[in-house]
Amino acid sequence: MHEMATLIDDKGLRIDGRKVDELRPLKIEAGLIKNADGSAYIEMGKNKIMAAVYGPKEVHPKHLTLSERALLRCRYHMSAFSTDTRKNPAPSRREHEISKVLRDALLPAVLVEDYPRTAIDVYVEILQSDGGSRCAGLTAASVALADAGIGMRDLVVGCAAGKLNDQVVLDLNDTEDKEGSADLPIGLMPTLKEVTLLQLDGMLNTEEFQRAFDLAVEGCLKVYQVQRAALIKKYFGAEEVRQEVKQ
Amino acid sequence: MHEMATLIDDKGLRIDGRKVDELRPLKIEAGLIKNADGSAYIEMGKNKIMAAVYGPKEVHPKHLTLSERALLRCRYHMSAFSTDTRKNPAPSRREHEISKVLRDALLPAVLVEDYPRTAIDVYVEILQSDGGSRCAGLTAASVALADAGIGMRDLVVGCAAGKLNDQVVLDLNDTEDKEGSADLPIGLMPTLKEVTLLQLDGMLNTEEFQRAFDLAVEGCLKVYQVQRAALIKKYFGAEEVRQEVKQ
Amino acid sequence: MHEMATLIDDKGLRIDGRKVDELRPLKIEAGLIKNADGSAYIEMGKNKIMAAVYGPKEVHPKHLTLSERALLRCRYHMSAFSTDTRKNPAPSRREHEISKVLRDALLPAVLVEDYPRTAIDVYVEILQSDGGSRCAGLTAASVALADAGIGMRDLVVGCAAGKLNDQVVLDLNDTEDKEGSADLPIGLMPTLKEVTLLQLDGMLNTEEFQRAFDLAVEGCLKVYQVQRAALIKKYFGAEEVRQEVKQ
Amino acid sequence: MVVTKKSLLVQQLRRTQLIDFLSKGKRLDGRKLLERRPLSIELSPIEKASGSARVKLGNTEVIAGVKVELGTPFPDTPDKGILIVNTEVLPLSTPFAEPGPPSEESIEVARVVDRGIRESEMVDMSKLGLVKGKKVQAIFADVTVLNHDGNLLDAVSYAVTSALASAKIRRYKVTGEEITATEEFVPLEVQTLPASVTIARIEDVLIVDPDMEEEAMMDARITFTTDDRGNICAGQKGSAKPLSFDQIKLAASIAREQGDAIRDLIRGVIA
Amino acid sequence: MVVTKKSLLVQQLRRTQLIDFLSKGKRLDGRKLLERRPLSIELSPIEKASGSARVKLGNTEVIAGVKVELGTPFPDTPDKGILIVNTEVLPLSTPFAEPGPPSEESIEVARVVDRGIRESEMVDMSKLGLVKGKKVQAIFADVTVLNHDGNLLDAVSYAVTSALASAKIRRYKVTGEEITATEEFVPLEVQTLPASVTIARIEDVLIVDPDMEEEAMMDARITFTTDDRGNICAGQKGSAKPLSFDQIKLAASIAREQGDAIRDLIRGVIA
Amino acid sequence: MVVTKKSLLVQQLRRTQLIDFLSKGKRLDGRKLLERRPLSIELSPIEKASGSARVKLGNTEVIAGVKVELGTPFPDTPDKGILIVNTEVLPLSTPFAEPGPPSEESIEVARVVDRGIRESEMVDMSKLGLVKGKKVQAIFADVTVLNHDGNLLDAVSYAVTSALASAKIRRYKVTGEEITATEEFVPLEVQTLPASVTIARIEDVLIVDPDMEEEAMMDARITFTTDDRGNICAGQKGSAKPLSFDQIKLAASIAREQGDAIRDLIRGVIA
Repeated sequence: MHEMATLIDDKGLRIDGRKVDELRPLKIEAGLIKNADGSAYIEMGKNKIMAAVYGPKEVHPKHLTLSERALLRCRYHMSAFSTDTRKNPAPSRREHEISKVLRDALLPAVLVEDYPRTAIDVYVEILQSDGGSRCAGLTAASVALADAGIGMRDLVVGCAAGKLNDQVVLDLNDTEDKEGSADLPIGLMPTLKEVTLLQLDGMLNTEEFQRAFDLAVEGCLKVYQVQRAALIKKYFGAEEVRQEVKQ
Repeated sequence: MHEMATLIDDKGLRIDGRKVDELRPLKIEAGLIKNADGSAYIEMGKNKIMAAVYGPKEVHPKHLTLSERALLRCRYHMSAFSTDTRKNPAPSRREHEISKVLRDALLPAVLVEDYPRTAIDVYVEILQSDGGSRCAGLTAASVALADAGIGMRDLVVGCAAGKLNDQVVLDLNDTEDKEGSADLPIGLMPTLKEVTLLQLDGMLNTEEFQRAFDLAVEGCLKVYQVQRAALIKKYFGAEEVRQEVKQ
Repeated sequence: MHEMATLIDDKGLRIDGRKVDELRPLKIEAGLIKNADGSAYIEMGKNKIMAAVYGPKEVHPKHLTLSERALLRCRYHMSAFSTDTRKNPAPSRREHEISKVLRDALLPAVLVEDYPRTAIDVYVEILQSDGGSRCAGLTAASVALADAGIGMRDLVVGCAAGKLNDQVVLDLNDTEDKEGSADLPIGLMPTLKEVTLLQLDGMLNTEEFQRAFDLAVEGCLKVYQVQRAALIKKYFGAEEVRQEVKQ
Repeated sequence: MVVTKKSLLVQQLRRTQLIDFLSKGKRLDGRKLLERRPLSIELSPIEKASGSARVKLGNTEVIAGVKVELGTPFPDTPDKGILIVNTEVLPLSTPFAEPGPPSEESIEVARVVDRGIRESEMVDMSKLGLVKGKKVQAIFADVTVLNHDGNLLDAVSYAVTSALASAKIRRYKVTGEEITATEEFVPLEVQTLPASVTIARIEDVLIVDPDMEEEAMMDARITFTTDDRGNICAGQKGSAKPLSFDQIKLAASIAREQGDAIRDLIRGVIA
Repeated sequence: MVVTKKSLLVQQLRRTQLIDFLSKGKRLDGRKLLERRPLSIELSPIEKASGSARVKLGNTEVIAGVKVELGTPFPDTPDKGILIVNTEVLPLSTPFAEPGPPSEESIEVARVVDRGIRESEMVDMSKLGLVKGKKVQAIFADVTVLNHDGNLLDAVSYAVTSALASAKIRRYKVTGEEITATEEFVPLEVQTLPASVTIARIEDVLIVDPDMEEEAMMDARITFTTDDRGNICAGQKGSAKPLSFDQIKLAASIAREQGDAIRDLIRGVIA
Repeated sequence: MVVTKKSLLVQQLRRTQLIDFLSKGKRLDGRKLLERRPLSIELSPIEKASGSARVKLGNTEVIAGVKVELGTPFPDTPDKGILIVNTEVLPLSTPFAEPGPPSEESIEVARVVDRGIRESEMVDMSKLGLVKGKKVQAIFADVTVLNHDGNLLDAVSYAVTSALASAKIRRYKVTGEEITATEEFVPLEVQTLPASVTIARIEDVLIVDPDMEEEAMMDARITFTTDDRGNICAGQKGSAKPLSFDQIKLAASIAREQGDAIRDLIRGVIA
């Protein structure tokens, strides 16, 4: 990939005015889909994503039933209007891959062994896409699972780091993702400090990889604060959130 | 839609020479598909349509079985050679919609509660299409159901009215359907005087809607005479038909 | 089909130097796919084909189970890189037809009645295609079935004859198949002398058909020697093969 | 088709209760017979779309997004643009949907809404032609269903109408057969605001805007879409039982009247 | 694959009866061993098609319709037209078909009939070229099966041959690369009439034109398509059991002979 | 997802045995923890392809074939060629695959290998442009899996890299917008050799190149693809359990080191 000279200006600011280690504006809200057992809405930059969870419930088709644990299924899907040019609504190979990656990223956190012979379906719908939609979708999906009351070892948070003009930066937006030279999305269980998602797309040397990884972890921990606040707000009301955030 | 000046000439006649409240030539015959439990063939204008019924029979796949009534399924399908330019044989969205509308139009007439845990499959094949193929298909499907000996509250008849050059007319042919400004197909149970299908495609003011609706009902009642005659002919022979028609 | 003057030169030799009744170079090897219950690899001219057999095994989906015999399934498939211009990996109508024809050609030889309520799956993958891939695939599939230890009345061998410049010739290659005027692939149970596959594509008069048929049978019997040798080599080692071939 | 998970007995008891309520002119959620659920419209939630609207009709919630692309005209209308309405009932939105190709319900909803837009001539398609027979603007109005609590058809209708009425589309300069995209965006001109109103019959009672529970128990359903001048431009009967002549006429007049109220609401939002 | 619903015992009894009949030179429906079912051909039932034919072979009934469109030639035959045969075994036609993509049987029937038409050079494809490498006429012969009572392959063959032989196609004027459609329609020239004949083997007996019940009990099946001069232009063996060398040669000579009778019948109809 | 047919009890015993082996630094097949299975590469088994390679990694065996066609560039890269990696896990290759659309595993493998090729800039796509915005060379690297015994991802990576690095492609002459195919074939220039290395975690032990049995028992999997200069150009974590920070860093350094060994081997073969 070629890089535009202007991705980071001489003051160290990025095209949207952020510093290299700054997240985009972030907003998470739990419980918006009335029909679902759990749901969450996230805005992260221009990403607008809805996640919903149905389950634990009977498995259809039955032959997929697992006798010792829940079957966790995940579907990442983009609305036709979510991208700059219209997206064909049929799922692409990219959507199939991300669906798998998100399932693998949620599995370590969900206590699937507590729900044998059931299915837990996680839907992540990208209403508007920006860079990092899989990370934001992962963050939302984990809130939706918690909102559904499903037992979890830990939440899962997603955040990416990447490389622009040879600098390692946090949380790439769409333009940065396209023009930059690497993107490293990770998924983290923030309390357990374990990684459940990692992908890399781009070129990083040893040292850059190390720095990008550490920065993405830092980003995850920041996102985690907002994620917790959303759940506290849903279950304990606004007052507690303020207290929480102050602490 | 724009309208051609010539759809109704100064003598009040339409492009095929009909009066505004006149049906196209109509022919119905029952029992032509040997393998089917019931069948009917209809010609209405240039429409040539075969309907067949299989059932009541076991439900496949089994999980669709209804414990209190028959599962009525309907498939409206156009042969590749049925249209002016070749039609792709894979079912279009239009065919899917009409399949649903026809099923909903037949359901009120069929005594589905008399056949619990069974399936009744209705196939409507458009061999040649003209305006009003869904109405003609509905008329044929209901004859095929009767021919299959399936209990019914009433027959169902289909006929459309529409608007040409600001006049409300009966039973639009293909050109009239395309060039006219409204098409109102209805499905009627003629004895019970109840409506089981209604669609509207075009622009009608209150009074036009009223007149078009009444005219379509009248058309249905005319079609009903031919429909009855076809069943009488099949089951009682030609002599009775003549008597019947005279009365 | 038009014919190029040069398909057979004035010495009676074909474009690849063969005589009219000569097979292309042929090589068969059994047992290359480790995961399969039986497998075989064949090269016949430029054809490179892998066949594998899985079974007898449980039938999925269950409703296909046959109570008195094994369900024999066959899938002929071409790799995307197997043809001159890239082939779309989704199975074509041609592949569907050949899959059926190969299944019908293997069925008479397999003792399916010895394996009731099971499935036997035969996969034929065309890695590189030349004329006569269905015949070579059939030959390989029958070796793979034998390699899987499945009971058979006889092996099945495939070979084609055809017509070039009004001459009947054996075993057409790709160019000959395209430029020639007839292709007659047959499948033979060589010991029982019974025909399990026959297709004809092209124009043959009575006498030509007779000669082409006889020539194809001769070809099959030659291929059978190589087929037997491959199985003997696999099960008794190289020494026996040499003895066998000498006899 | 919607199937509830409740036992047969519970369903029958609930139906008895519903009929009792209806006979007293009330509904289970407290509405009057001809009362719609609260309708809220948020404009432009999707900045990347040319126009968009998020509609809540009670607990039914959908988002419509409009995208405009260059396309080839249909052979029989070489100088007209293209408009395609598409609806996806996501498995996200209801316990009853399955991933896979669009359901029968999705297709019906999209096609009826499409007819309302098209037949009302809301958008003057002849203004979307660029090079006759070769290039036109193609408008895609895609709808994502977020929560399906009944009467999807009306919610989708309001969302698509609002998204189109508030859309801004790129201007093109055409010289001969050459098309140049400008950076100027102009409002998509709309000639009328079609609005659909769905009426359900349960026994002999007509109610407006059935919710999911009422849909599961309704006998018949009829939808009429009307335009600014009170013309009916689309109609669709559905469900397993018939309607009488009088019920149809009554439904048409209810649809005309409530259509005006809905248009006023939409007009207020897009103003 | 055709499966009958009868119990195993009934099937075995029926098979015993059939073999007994065959040993006496008779068939269950009274035909002789090499006797075809009555064949009737109605020309042009579909006015909207360029050519069409409705064929009844006993109770097997199909309609073929020919449509001609402008298309792009295949890269390896830039100056030749295109001919595609397609068959749909509709669920309308048999208790055993299912809606969905074309079945194995549909594909086999269409491909064998297609080979017979193509290899016999019935239609001179080089006359259908318009602009080399760019535009040709594409002939679609689509077949709808109305009632499937066995031996679909022959019924489809006769329908397609009849529909093509009676087709009238539009003339085009070509000036350089410009193509102008005229309002003149000319008969599609045909060079021969291919006709397929299907022979079934049950035990050691060969019979012609098996009906559905015989197909369910047959051991092997072989089809040969012949042209006016008695050449064989397509062949296809099917079913689960083998054929001997002699059976194949006998079948080929039966097919040649009966092919002539069928051609006479078709010629009489299209005259 | 891979499912073994063994009973639960047998699986647990086998897992206990495996963990015991690993604790002693050994693996069930006798390998050391960080030892790959024997890798053999046969170049050009498919003469009809522009480049091809047959790779055996232990008992995992795949064939990659490269085809080059003329295509239209993507709108956002009008002067660059196209490269598409596609993998088919055939039912031929494993008792667990089913015919049908590409499985989740096929898609993941193809996409990760594709990213490694693309991000390493192995092929200079700008050299494959022909007429800006109109015509480019499109490279298809298709992979057929013959025997799946685990770690498909690495086997496919080595096969695609080898097939591309040994490919010869047709030269085109471009004059203005006219493209003429020459009969000259030139080696496809490659700028680096990307190589993926897959590491599995079973309990706390990292092993390289898991075979099918180890894959069935592994807790987590991570793949890194590196280039000639030791840069990491693609990464992918998989499987149902997490990895610690240290495990990730260790895996990255193992991948870099073993990547060099693999590149040496590939270089030796294509020399």
